[in-house]
Amino acid sequence: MSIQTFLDIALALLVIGVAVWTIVARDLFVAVVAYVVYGLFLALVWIRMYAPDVALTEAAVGGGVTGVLLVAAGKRLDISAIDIDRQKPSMALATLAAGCSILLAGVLMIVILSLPAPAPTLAPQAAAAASGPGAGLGNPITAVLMSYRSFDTMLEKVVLILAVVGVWSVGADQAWGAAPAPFGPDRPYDALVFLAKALAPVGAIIGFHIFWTGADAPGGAFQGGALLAAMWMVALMGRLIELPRIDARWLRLALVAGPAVFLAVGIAGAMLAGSFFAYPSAFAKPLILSIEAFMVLSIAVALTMLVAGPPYRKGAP
Amino acid sequence: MIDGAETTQGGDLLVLAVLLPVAGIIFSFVLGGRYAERVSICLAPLGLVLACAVAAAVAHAGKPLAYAIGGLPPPLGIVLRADGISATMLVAVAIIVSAAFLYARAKFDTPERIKETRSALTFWILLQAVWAGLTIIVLGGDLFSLYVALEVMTFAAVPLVCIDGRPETLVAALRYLLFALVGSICYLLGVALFYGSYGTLDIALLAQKAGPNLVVWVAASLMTAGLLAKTALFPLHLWLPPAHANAPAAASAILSGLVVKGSFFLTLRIWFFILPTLPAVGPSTVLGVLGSAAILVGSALALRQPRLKLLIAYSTVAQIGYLFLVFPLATGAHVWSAIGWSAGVMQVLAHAFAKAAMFFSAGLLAESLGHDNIGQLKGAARALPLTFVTLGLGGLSLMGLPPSGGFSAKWLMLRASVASGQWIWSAPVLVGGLLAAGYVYRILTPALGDGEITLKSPPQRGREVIALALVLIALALGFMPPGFFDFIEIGRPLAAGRPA
Amino acid sequence: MTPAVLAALVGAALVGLGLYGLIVHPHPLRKLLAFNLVGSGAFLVFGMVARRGAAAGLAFDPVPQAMVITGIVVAFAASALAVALVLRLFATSGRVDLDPRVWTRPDDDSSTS
Amino acid sequence: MSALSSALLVATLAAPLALLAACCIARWRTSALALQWLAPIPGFCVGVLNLTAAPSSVDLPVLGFTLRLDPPGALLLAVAALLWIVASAAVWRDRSPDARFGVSWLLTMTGSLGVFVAGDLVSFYLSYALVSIPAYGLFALADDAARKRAGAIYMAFAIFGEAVLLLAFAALAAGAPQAGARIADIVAALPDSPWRDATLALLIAGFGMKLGMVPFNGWMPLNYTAAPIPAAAVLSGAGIKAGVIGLIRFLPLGTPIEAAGDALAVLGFVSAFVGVALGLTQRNPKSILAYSSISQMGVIAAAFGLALAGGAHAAAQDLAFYGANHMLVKSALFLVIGALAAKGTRLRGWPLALVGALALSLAGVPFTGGALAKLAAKPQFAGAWASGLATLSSIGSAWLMTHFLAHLDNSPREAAAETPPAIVAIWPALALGAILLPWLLYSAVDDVAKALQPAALWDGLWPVVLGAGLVLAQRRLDWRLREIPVGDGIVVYEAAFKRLMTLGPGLEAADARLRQWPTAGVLFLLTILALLGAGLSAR
Repeated sequence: MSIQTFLDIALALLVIGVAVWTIVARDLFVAVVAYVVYGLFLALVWIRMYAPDVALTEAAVGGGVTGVLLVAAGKRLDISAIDIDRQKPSMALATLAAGCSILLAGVLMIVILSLPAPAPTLAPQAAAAASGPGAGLGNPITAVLMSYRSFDTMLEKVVLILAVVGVWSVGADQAWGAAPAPFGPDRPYDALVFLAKALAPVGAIIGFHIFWTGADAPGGAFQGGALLAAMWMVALMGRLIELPRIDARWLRLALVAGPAVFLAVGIAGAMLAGSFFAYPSAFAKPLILSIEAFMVLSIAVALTMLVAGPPYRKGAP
Repeated sequence: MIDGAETTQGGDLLVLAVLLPVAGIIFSFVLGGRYAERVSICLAPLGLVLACAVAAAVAHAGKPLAYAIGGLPPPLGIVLRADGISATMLVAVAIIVSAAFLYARAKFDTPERIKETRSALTFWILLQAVWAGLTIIVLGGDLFSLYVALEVMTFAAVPLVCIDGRPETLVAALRYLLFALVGSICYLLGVALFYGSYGTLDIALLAQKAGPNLVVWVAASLMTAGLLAKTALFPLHLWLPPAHANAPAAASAILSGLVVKGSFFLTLRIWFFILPTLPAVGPSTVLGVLGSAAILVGSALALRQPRLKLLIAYSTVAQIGYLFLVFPLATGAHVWSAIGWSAGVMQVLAHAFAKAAMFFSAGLLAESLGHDNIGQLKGAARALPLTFVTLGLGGLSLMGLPPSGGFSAKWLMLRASVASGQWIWSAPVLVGGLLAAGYVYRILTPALGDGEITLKSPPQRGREVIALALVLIALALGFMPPGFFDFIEIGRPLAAGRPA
Repeated sequence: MTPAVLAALVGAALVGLGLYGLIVHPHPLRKLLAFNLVGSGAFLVFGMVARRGAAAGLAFDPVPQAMVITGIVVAFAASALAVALVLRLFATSGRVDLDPRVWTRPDDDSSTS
Repeated sequence: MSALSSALLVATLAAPLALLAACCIARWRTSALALQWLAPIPGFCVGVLNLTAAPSSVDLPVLGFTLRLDPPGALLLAVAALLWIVASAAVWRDRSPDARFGVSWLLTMTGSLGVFVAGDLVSFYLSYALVSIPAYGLFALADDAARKRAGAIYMAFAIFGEAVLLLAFAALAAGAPQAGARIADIVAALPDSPWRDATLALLIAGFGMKLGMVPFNGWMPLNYTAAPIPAAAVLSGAGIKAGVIGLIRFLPLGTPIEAAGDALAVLGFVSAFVGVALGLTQRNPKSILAYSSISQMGVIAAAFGLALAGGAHAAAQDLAFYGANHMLVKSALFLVIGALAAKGTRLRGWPLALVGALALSLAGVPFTGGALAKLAAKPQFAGAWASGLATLSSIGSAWLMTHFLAHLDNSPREAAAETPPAIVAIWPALALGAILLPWLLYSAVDDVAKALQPAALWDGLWPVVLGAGLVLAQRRLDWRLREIPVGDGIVVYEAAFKRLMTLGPGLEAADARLRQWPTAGVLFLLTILALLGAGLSAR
């Protein structure tokens, strides 16, 4: 057994171990912490799968931002808010659930091992397409996301807007229009303020870099946006800046900028390039980069607003 | 090059049909306030025209329309396709969504002096999002796009359930969301397995490649079960009754009439369009059994509900069951499977229109009476005649009495079950009809009987007429000409010749 | 066994583990955690599919990887929506139980339109 | 068919539908309902014009309906239309019942006329549903426990019958995949259908419910006692003939099918005798008439059964006449009950003779329409057993109708108020018309002279004398039968239904359990595994 294999197996066991911990932990908060740890290990797994883009996304979103979201939520919930005992499944039912889950996982494993070889792939076409005259992008994932599956990518941004609308919709009527509740305490710790002051600008620059290089190297709009969002959140925690009101026009514009520009370019494609969501070959790369720029903005704002929650006004029910 | 991968004439219509509501969401969100309502109201007729244009183009071409987005054909690109059934659904969705827009204006308008209210803005955006999601679901030709579309629909439907913010609606929405998410993720696992096996997610390409092997069975089972959870087929209906019964009437109508049909539509796509040649008698039977159980249990429970909206919600549980009888009755390439297919499509349409109309009416009734307790409806028909005409005619379709789309659906189902020698499926169809008669009777007899009732507010004629219009469409479905049944076969693999 | 297949097997185990947690944990946030486990399990399966598809000088098939990125975004959005619902439920009622039995309704006169 | 007839045939349905449409507008509603006696006129005309014309049909575009008229249909249509004209005119002449009643009446009328002219499965089913279901509104909407119960039971049977028929029709259509939707073509293919016996069983069960055949009889007496006099008249007269035309249309009488025919005959005779036996225990004249209907419809069903077993194609026309006569007599009898109750005087002299003749017409007393009806049905009862049973049923009818005459003054209190004044004024004319009109119509079936031959007269007379004598003997012996609750066996169904309803709470509890998250979650996993298992096992 090579050291590589050994490390792989160790990592696999570690991931499963932490996952089990999130499930079996007695305390909600412990489970949330376990989940954040899990997200970090998972990013390592993705790196081992030669998927740096996914690893970046997983670390930023799957672990990072989701972690912030859950930690904040877990802190605000009272343990007495739920009557666990009355809702715990009976022993028999739990056993049955465990049995079915194991069976299903087993079936999945068998299927995974019986996938056809050689594996079908679109890699050659994607590689050709990414470097072809139409796009000229070094990162084939960006090519797929922004060109071949641009439709999905645009829809995914619509999902983000909808999620924001959904989150806002559960606010109180009287609070509508106000800003979400602040992230940190009114008087943040000095350490936090320092961290925010130091980290936020650096992180923001890295975020821009990730987005900018994403056209040719690992990274892209989503990863860049996620990092920017994280930095914004750090700044918010340090109370360096405050959350905007949700009825601020600029906020709304920022949230829809990505999909709106995407949509506009897509429609323009019908006139200029002969097909909806086609890019005129001469401008493909600059067009894609400019769409991505707006998407970075939208993603960063959307992620932050999703974590921030619904509008909040003191005293509103 | 395979059939349906290249852009056909009229294919642009499909993109426009999708982009219209998406643009609506964006504009509504940015403009905010009462513009959300205006945008919705303006786009609805455009959407209807587009849907009709798509249907006309499909009928004219006699074969599916397709549009390769970005001019990039599958497997790498994404194709939108409109065949007979998707064009039909597109029109139905456009009509019902437009009706819901008009109906909702009275409740979700933005008052003069206020810039923007929570419920109004979110309601209009979310309703357009449901529209967008459904449009992509019926037109999407790629399994992953369809996943995103499913999520668009879920993300729109869940907040609609709890738009009034009461704790019980929040619980209903949360249960709905969590269960739907489990369903989505199972669907996604199936997508991964399909890609792993065949290197494409395009429906037409997969249909050529997929064969009966372990991976396909597992993928199909996972995806189907996930979609069943979103469709709330018994016994996975835990979330439906509270969610549909507690949402505002306009939303309930869309949720019951259309949203559950979206995920059902994808089960049709999987079994009849991707895997039509699979020896699927076993899974079809499982789905038929679950459907039958849904019919019996849902109808029987509808008989016992104290509130009108809960009754209608349980009736939806039952009517969803009918949809799944299409699997045993239309699987394969028999002469009778065309009858079964027609029955399934007819049931989708008839229930969509009748149920939307009934939820509209239930909403009006609750607003006029201040409650919707069935025990206190004595003599209500005299006070709200038009509302009860709508409820009664909707009930007619649910019971499967002529003339109505519900009758056509049942009639075709019974014919298919006899012709295929599967008499057993006629039992749930008939017993379900009897039970439906029972719950319709429960609503109508006290209302038609003697009794004085005081209205909190007078009936709203305009909104009553919207509900009536929908129910009249449900009745008109009973008179569909044979050409319609040929139309819904367009593009269906294995569509055997329809008998006269 | 390649690292990718190993990861996919881990993914399958995560799916099973997550589904179990989703079923047995009454707390909505615990359910949400479990859902995220199932989700990441499914993404790992996608990841293996991508890695197996390495060809033409690429270390992976970019199409499934692109899908995973989209999937992660959607899963996060779902989590955010669920958290918002849970917190709102807690704010309005002081409880977060999902089981209807716990919500004993006072009577049936509460009706909506 | 002449252009005039075609137009009238379309107008048969169009006229009541037009009035129905007018009812949608509140301002026109009252007048539309008051004028609904005009609606059956086209039907009456086309029926009379085509009593002996060759069968012919009209296709309606768009709706895809086919209207078809043949001599049996024309005969029943003409008589039913006449009945609806008279009844509607009388009801709306002096009063204006509320809109619920009026619309129910109009709907029932539409269906009642429609079943006789419907030529395809769907329009027949639609008409059949119309004649069955809206009738609920004619008697059951009032805030009255007995009427509500009668209404609920009526509705249950009506809907159940509809369901059985729907399955029967589906089986018919599936058995004749090439035949289109026309009833005549589909039924022609029935003898060769792979599902012939099942289809026939379903058809017999479905129409048997409408005809009140044992064991589906209980709803009928409940319905007729609960219904106001005019409603009872049209329902007992025109309403249940939907079952008769159903048997005419859907039994393949040209091809002998013994098993099904014999079964129907046995059921019919059982109903014929059970109807008499139960009717004799009744005191309320409305209820006695209802049981008489059960008995009469039993006779007609038995005749259909024998015709089916023997392959007697001509029976359709004969039995249509039998049905038409029953329609006239039974509705007239109901109206007479009301008229006499309204007058309040004891019956003596010529009125008594008139009512007696009318009542005993059902037993086939000479010179009444009943004698002709008996003659018309006679060819079917040619066999030794059959003729004996038929005679026995005549005796029974005579017994029952004499029993009815003896209880005429026992009608319920509200009967007087329910009867329109016009009916009270002209009841002798109605009775006379019901006795004599069949003589005009009989030419469509056979030669009237046959009914006047001495043998026929004697055949008609002695069972009636015997039956009437039985009542006298019963009186002399003071042998009073214990009164059986109206609806007899219905209590069994009600008990079973109540038992079924007790499952409700259990079902609710089970649903609540299924809808708990852990259960539903496990069921979700099981669903995946079940789908997978079912798929893999098929390989």
